[in-house]
Amino acid sequence: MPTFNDILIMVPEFFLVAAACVLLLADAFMKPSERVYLHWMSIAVLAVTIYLVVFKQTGGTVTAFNGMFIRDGVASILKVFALLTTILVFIYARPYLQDRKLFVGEFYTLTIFAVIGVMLLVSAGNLIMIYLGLELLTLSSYALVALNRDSSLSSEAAIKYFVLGALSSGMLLYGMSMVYGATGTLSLAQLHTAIPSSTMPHLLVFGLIFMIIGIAFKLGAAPFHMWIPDVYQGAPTPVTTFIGSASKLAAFGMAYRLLETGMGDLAQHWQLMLAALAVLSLAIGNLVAIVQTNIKRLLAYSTISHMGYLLLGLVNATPEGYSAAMFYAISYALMSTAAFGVILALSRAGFESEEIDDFKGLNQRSPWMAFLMMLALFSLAGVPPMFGFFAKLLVLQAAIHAGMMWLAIVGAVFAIIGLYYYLRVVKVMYFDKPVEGAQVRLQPDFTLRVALSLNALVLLALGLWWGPLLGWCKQAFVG
Amino acid sequence: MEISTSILLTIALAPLVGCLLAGFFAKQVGRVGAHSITILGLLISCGLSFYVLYQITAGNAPVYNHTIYTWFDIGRFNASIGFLIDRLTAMMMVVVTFVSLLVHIYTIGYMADDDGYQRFFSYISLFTFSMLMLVMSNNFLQLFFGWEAVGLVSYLLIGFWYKRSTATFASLKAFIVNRVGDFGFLLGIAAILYFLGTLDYATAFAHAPSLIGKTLTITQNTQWDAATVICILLFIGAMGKSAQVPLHVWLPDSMEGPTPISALIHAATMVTAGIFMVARMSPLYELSDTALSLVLVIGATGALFTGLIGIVQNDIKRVVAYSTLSQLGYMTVALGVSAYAGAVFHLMTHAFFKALLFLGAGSVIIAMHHEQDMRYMGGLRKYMPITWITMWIGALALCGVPFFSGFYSKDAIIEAVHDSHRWGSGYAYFCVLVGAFVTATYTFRQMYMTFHGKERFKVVEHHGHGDHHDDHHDSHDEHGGHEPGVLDHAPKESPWVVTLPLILLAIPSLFVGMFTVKPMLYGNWFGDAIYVQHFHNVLEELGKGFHSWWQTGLEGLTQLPFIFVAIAFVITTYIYLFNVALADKIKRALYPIWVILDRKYWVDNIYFAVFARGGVMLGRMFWKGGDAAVIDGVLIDGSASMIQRIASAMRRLQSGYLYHYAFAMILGLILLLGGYWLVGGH
Amino acid sequence: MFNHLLSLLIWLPIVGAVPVLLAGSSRPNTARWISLLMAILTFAVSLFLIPQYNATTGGMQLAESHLWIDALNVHYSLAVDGISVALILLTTFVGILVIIGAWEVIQDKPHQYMAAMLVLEGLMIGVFCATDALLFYVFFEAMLIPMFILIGIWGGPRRVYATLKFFIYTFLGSIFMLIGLIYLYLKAGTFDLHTLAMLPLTMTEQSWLFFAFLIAFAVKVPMVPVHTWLPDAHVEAPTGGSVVLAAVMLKIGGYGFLRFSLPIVPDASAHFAWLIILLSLIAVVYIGYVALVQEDMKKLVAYSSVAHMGFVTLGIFIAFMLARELGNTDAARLGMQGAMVQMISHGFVSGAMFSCIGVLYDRLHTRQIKDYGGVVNVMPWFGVFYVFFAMANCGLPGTSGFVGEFMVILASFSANPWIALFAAFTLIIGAAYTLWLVKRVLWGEVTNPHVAEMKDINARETLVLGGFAAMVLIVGIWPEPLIHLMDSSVTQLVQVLAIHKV
Amino acid sequence: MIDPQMFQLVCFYAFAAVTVLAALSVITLRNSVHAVLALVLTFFSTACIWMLAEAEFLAIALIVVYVGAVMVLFLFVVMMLDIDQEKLREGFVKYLPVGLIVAIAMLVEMLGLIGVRIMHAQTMGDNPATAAGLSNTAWLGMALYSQYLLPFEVAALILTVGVIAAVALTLRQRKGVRHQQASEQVAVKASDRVRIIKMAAERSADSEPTPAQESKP
Amino acid sequence: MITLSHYIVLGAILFCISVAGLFINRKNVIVLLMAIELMLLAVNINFVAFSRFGHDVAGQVFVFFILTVAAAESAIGLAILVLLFRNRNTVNVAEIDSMKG
Repeated sequence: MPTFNDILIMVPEFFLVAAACVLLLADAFMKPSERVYLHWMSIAVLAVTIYLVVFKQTGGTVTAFNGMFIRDGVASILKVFALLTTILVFIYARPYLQDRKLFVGEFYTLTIFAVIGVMLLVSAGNLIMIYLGLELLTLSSYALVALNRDSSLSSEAAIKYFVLGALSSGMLLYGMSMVYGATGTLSLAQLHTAIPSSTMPHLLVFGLIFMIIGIAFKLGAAPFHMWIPDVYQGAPTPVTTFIGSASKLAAFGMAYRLLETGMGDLAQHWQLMLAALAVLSLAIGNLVAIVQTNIKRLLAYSTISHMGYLLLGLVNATPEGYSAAMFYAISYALMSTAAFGVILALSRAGFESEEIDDFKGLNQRSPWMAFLMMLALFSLAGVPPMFGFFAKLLVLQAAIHAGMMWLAIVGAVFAIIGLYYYLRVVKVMYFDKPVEGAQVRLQPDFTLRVALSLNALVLLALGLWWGPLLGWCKQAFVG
Repeated sequence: MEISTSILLTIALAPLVGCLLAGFFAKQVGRVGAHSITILGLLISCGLSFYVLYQITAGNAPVYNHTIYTWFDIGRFNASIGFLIDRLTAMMMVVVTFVSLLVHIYTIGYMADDDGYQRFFSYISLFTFSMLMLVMSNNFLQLFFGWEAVGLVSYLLIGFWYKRSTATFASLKAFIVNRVGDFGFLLGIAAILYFLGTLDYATAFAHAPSLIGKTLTITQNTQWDAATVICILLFIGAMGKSAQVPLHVWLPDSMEGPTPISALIHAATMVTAGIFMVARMSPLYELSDTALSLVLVIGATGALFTGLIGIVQNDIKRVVAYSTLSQLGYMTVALGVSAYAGAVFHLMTHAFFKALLFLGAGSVIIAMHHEQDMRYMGGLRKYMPITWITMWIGALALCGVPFFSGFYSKDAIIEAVHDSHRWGSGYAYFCVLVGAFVTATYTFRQMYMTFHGKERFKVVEHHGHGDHHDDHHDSHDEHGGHEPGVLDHAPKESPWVVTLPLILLAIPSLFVGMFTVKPMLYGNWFGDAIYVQHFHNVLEELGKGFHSWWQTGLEGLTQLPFIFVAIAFVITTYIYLFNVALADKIKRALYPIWVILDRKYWVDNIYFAVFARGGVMLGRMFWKGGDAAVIDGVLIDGSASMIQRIASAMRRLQSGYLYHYAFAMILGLILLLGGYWLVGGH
Repeated sequence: MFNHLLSLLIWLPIVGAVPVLLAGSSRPNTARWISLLMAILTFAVSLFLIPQYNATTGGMQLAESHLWIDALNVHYSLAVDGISVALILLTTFVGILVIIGAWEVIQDKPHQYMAAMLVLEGLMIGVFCATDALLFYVFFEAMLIPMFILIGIWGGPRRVYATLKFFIYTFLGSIFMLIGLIYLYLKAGTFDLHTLAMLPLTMTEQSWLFFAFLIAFAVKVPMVPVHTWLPDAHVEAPTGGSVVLAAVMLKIGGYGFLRFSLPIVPDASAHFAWLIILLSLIAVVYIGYVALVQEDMKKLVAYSSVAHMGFVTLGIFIAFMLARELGNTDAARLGMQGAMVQMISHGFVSGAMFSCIGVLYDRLHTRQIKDYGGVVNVMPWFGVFYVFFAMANCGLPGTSGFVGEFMVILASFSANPWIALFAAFTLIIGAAYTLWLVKRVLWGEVTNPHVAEMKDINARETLVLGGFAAMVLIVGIWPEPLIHLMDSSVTQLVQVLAIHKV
Repeated sequence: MIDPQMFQLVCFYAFAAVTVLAALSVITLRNSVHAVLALVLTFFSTACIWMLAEAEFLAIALIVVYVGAVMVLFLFVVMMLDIDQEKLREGFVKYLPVGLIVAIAMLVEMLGLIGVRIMHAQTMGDNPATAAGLSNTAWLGMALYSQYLLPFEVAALILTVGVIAAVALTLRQRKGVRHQQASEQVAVKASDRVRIIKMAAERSADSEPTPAQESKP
Repeated sequence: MITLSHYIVLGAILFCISVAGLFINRKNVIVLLMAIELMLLAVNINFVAFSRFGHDVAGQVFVFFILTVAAAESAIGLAILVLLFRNRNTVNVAEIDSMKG
């Protein structure tokens, strides 16, 4: 039976749920002009949740609700960064939403529900919890993608996302059913112990394959990546930012829970599969990004390639590899929020600033924004001393350590190709002349500019001093 | 008494200081300042050189061999800057500074109207400095430094009139051809370092005998004698600098430079650096008969065949230039038969009389308003008597007429070749003997065409063309507008600054042989500076028959070389004084030969086609074919565009259709399942 | 201060770039003066290296080390030996001249230009100081960013192609090195170069690692056939960019060989030395011919850089042949030392050549040789410098260009006369392309009316060119201090490369 | 006598056949309404199959929740959206072969990997609920409210999200329909309603008020 | 006698039918939604069967949750569909391709 202690363990989640409900109610009674309070309240709520996650919890691994919920270092770190990026999303989103008459309470509540989904997902101790957490996250995301109701692209993106997402969760469930059939349990911990003695090993791997598809879809690894470009492009940019950051952290958490917490003993099977997916993702993501003209789409393909790198870390299947992958996921989340943040900062009513050409001559018009974008892009490209480089370093190291030198070399080769399209954007910003008459007015929002600057500078700062973060990541997997 | 280092440093650096002052402060010091400073520097240098020579010969000063400073010091290898002053060096220093001084003075007159007056003085002082560094060196590094530095100055001076494309072309050609020689020279130095482990002369020469029996592995089965390799490589350097066949092509073209430097650099000093170098390296050369035979053959070839070209030249300077080539051949021949002292002796006499000839030619050119074609001269004798007389002295010295300085040196060489038993000496003897005839022929032809016979120029008085003088040095192109051979006013004798050097050079041209032949050739005057193995010391053999300069001169009158000269004299006198039309007849009769000579055996053309054109073609092939097409086109841009194509193809997979997306996922599933089925399933 | 001298050297210009940037485009002169001040300050600080570094004992000195990333055992560790000191001095010296050279020339966003230059300078110094492989790599790669920007913003018409090519080419090379480093790290548990040098490795491992390092540094040097980025980058780069690129950045390739290939994989390096030597000789001969037919001045000098850098790689790897196969360590030292001197000298000479071309370009805005001719008529002082540097470029004794080549040729003759033969070919071809350039640009009549309007160099340009000329001359006439500075380090390197790991 | 097990098997095959056929019709029928009805049939027969497995609660829930609610919603939407049914099935045949091949390939792979033979040995055995002395519903309920309490709560959240999302996406303020906005009514001020304008006695031509914005986007 | 394999094979067949439905169908988005329902049904059959044959309640509990989530999911899916139809005036899958490449 659940005790009070179970609730204590889940304090951040419960707090956030309660807060989401309060916000939902408050929204109903607010005038549109007062909605800005909702904005600040949402941010405050998330901040408090971070506080709760970080400070109000004891260390070590504990479970609650009969093993449904696992609170460990991995979950906490992922939660912190998911919450943090969500705060950034909120800050970046406000001017954009206001300009487009999208500044509605639903954006905040749905996003917070999605974050709850992320938190549950990364803490899931049971296949059911994984499914439910995932659905909470994705259902909210579907709605968020479609939030701009008058946009035809938005609804197209939403329907694509929805159909493919449902397909993937169907596959995930099918896999879960097989694993359940082979072991007779849904609990990840029991799964772990049951796997070696399973009478139907093939059924297990069979289920594993389906579950990997579910994971790959969530990550956006090829060939289960097809939704990414369209959704990134079609969704309102703040939503894209969310999907590109917190959602990826969740995907990593899910992968970790399923593959390691649950099916760690099948590593020899899933390693190779992940390696194949990684190669394909690297290839497709990096190659197709080259020919993009829409920067959101470009970043979408870059996501695909980054997920390929993340998989290099997972392939290692040791604490070291997981920590590298988590490090990568975190770095990617921060980098993509920064990149999208700049897009958001440059957009305004009637102007999305999502074509690469919209960035022409940015350095002339707004050197600081150009600089921040450059930091983000170089970080994404993995050029030292940016944060992204060290993330790549760690995953390459993990791959080599796993004995997959070839995989690391593939990763390296595609890093070069990938470099090209990031540089292309830098080139547009710095080397091209601004289009005549294209007056890009920056979003004057002060908090946005401060947050964005911090976000991008952190990419540099963490590049110079990333030891503690890596230490935490490592500790999370060892402890 | 030891010669003090500061004296030597002063000798070397005084011209450099002059050069820097005249060059960098041209505007401040002005024209007079420039020539005063540089001449002062040269005076100091020359005076001290004479002092050093005196100390070393009469004052019994010991050989000076000290390091000034270390250049590098790596393990057992070290290189430094230092001076080695022995008699050979001292003699060279005197020759260099003396001729240079005179050329400086001469330049005041010759370049009087030139815009680049200060620059010119700066250059020739720099040259003097470089040449002194070359001859005073006590090691190979510094030798190479001087070697290249004189090349640089030569380059600058040939291209002095940088507006003239022929001049700049000639300068480029000179430098590159010299570089070909330096290429070998540098390898020679490397070989010395490899075999002897030092760059220092004294140490190297001391260890030279250890070369015997050493070989250099060229291929697996080919071993070359170490000494031969070293000597040939070094001689390649000498071939470049001393314009030996087949690297002689730059010297005639170098006449594009102002005449003073033709005298100084391309006749008296720089071109003899190769001779000096081989003489200096005599302890090494003595170890390799093969190398010496090569030297002999090349020298002999040059002596004869370049002389032949001189016969058909009409440009007064070119005649002298070809004669220089020929004379350098003589010196080389002397080296080839181990008559190093003979070579150096001829070097010295040649320096005087050839500088004299050049300066004389320059004087004529001044008078002719920078017209150099002898076909438009003639009868100048009465207009410029000093030039006429001094040049005749030079000419007779050149021809080797007894009692003139050239006679002693040249005759000794011919005799030495005659006595030598080295492989190739027969051929060489033929060459030098015939060469004596050839020399006389072109020399007398030149003298007659210039100073005697009918005046072939017209004097048309022009007025109001004061600017003409200012750019008159752009001779060929500028004069293209004028009628050739048309002068504004009658030729007249050059000013004293021009004639004084002529006179001062005529004196040694006439007398220096008489007084120095005994010590320098037969008296072992050079001492340890030159080393000859006893068994092929031809000069020693000749020395046994030598009694006095007087007797030798008299004997010379009856010997074969002089007979040849006399025949040549008769023929040319007949043709050019009495039957000028005969020259044309002969030319027509021997037209094929004339063409061969006129085209200089097509060596220039072949070089230009093969090396210049060929090099450019090769470069273009490498560039367009290798870099642009293969590396950039195929590998770099090719792979980039291939990636682009793949990317464009791949983006089509993202068709936008949901069912394709779903299908991709299903396909992924099927592949994963199938993969597992194949690999691990069953 | 002396405890953190190296850190100070690295960070002074980088931090100094901040006020320069802050000065903004509205106060360009402030930006210029601050950056000049920073550059001079950095140079002044770097001068302290000379007394602080003990050249007689050699070895890595002035070390500082702090744990950087404890999870990976990465250290922020710096130290210098004689070679580094020389290269750092080169960097800081060139740093000043580049700032002065850009003074009026860069009118568009000068503050960004200056800041990029300062950051670049700091990063390059970092490369020369780092003794931790990862730190080295970070500096090595980070350099690309400011350079990328420099070429891209202030470059010529095809700057985008050039700068992308530059960046991607270099990145391509280094990423494989990164994989090699990771492999080493996994074996050794550290990125410390000294430990890595001690690490026993099999021949197979060494070979793979050798090629991983090779591709990184070969691109940087650049060696044939991965040199084609250089002409493009140079042609399009602004003058300052070209100068830094040629003067310092290329040296990092050669320096990398010393720090990585040589101590870590000595056996593979020795085994494949023939390959490098072959490529170096191809660089000398093949590139010489290619340079001969260039129509663009900068391209010509760029190609000549490739040829000259061939001597650096030749000198380094000839040392393997000499020390290992022939046991001639003195000659190996000579060759290695020659390579080092060549690096420094090429820094001055190529920097000067590019500055000269910059002077011309600023006046006529073309780099095509055919657009010039008779320049010396209107710019006599410029002509003096130009001829001087051209002579240095073709290795005339008395200029620094001679010293390194001379030593390398001497050493390579000891290894194999044929190698020396091909190497010495540079004497001919180098003179041919350089002086033909001089002939076409300086000499002759003024044919282009625009040339007639050109003004001779002003005081600022004289200062820049004079600075270069002084160094070229000093090193050329008296290289001993420079050689002494590096000698004990080179000796130690030669000792290291003679150690068999297998 | 009919063996009850045999009878069950016959029933299973019958329901399974209906399920499969109905499922096939779902994806092949031209008319969307028919397809929805076929889906309903699929659910029905599946519910029956579940009944055979003695999962009564879920069988009923499937019918109540799916047929009763979800499928009605589907029908509602299908009817609401005025879709041109004829156009919608064009080109279907063209892709059928590919689809069939892929589907069959997948089925073969799946069945091959699942290991049908091992499962064939597994029989139903006793009803675990009965063994625990409970009905299927109670058995399920016990688990749901104890062991699976947290997921249950989360499911509630998901339903909330469903509501919010559906409302947020589809609820729209139609033009011309008057709504009361309580918050606006409360917050109203006098100045919002009445505006006192000072007017000059005469008005000049250029002080004409600009026409109000026609419509909001 | 009904065995586990009967159920699982049925589930597999239904799964494949739904998958085929997803990509054979090129016209109507609603059919896609229905195919997804079919897929969930296949999963549910599996869970029910494993639960019953494995004598474990968890499978049936999971089915319960899947049904719940599926209901919410359909609601959102249909809402999106309605939006799409409003914006595009079509539910033709072949026409929803404004984003590609």
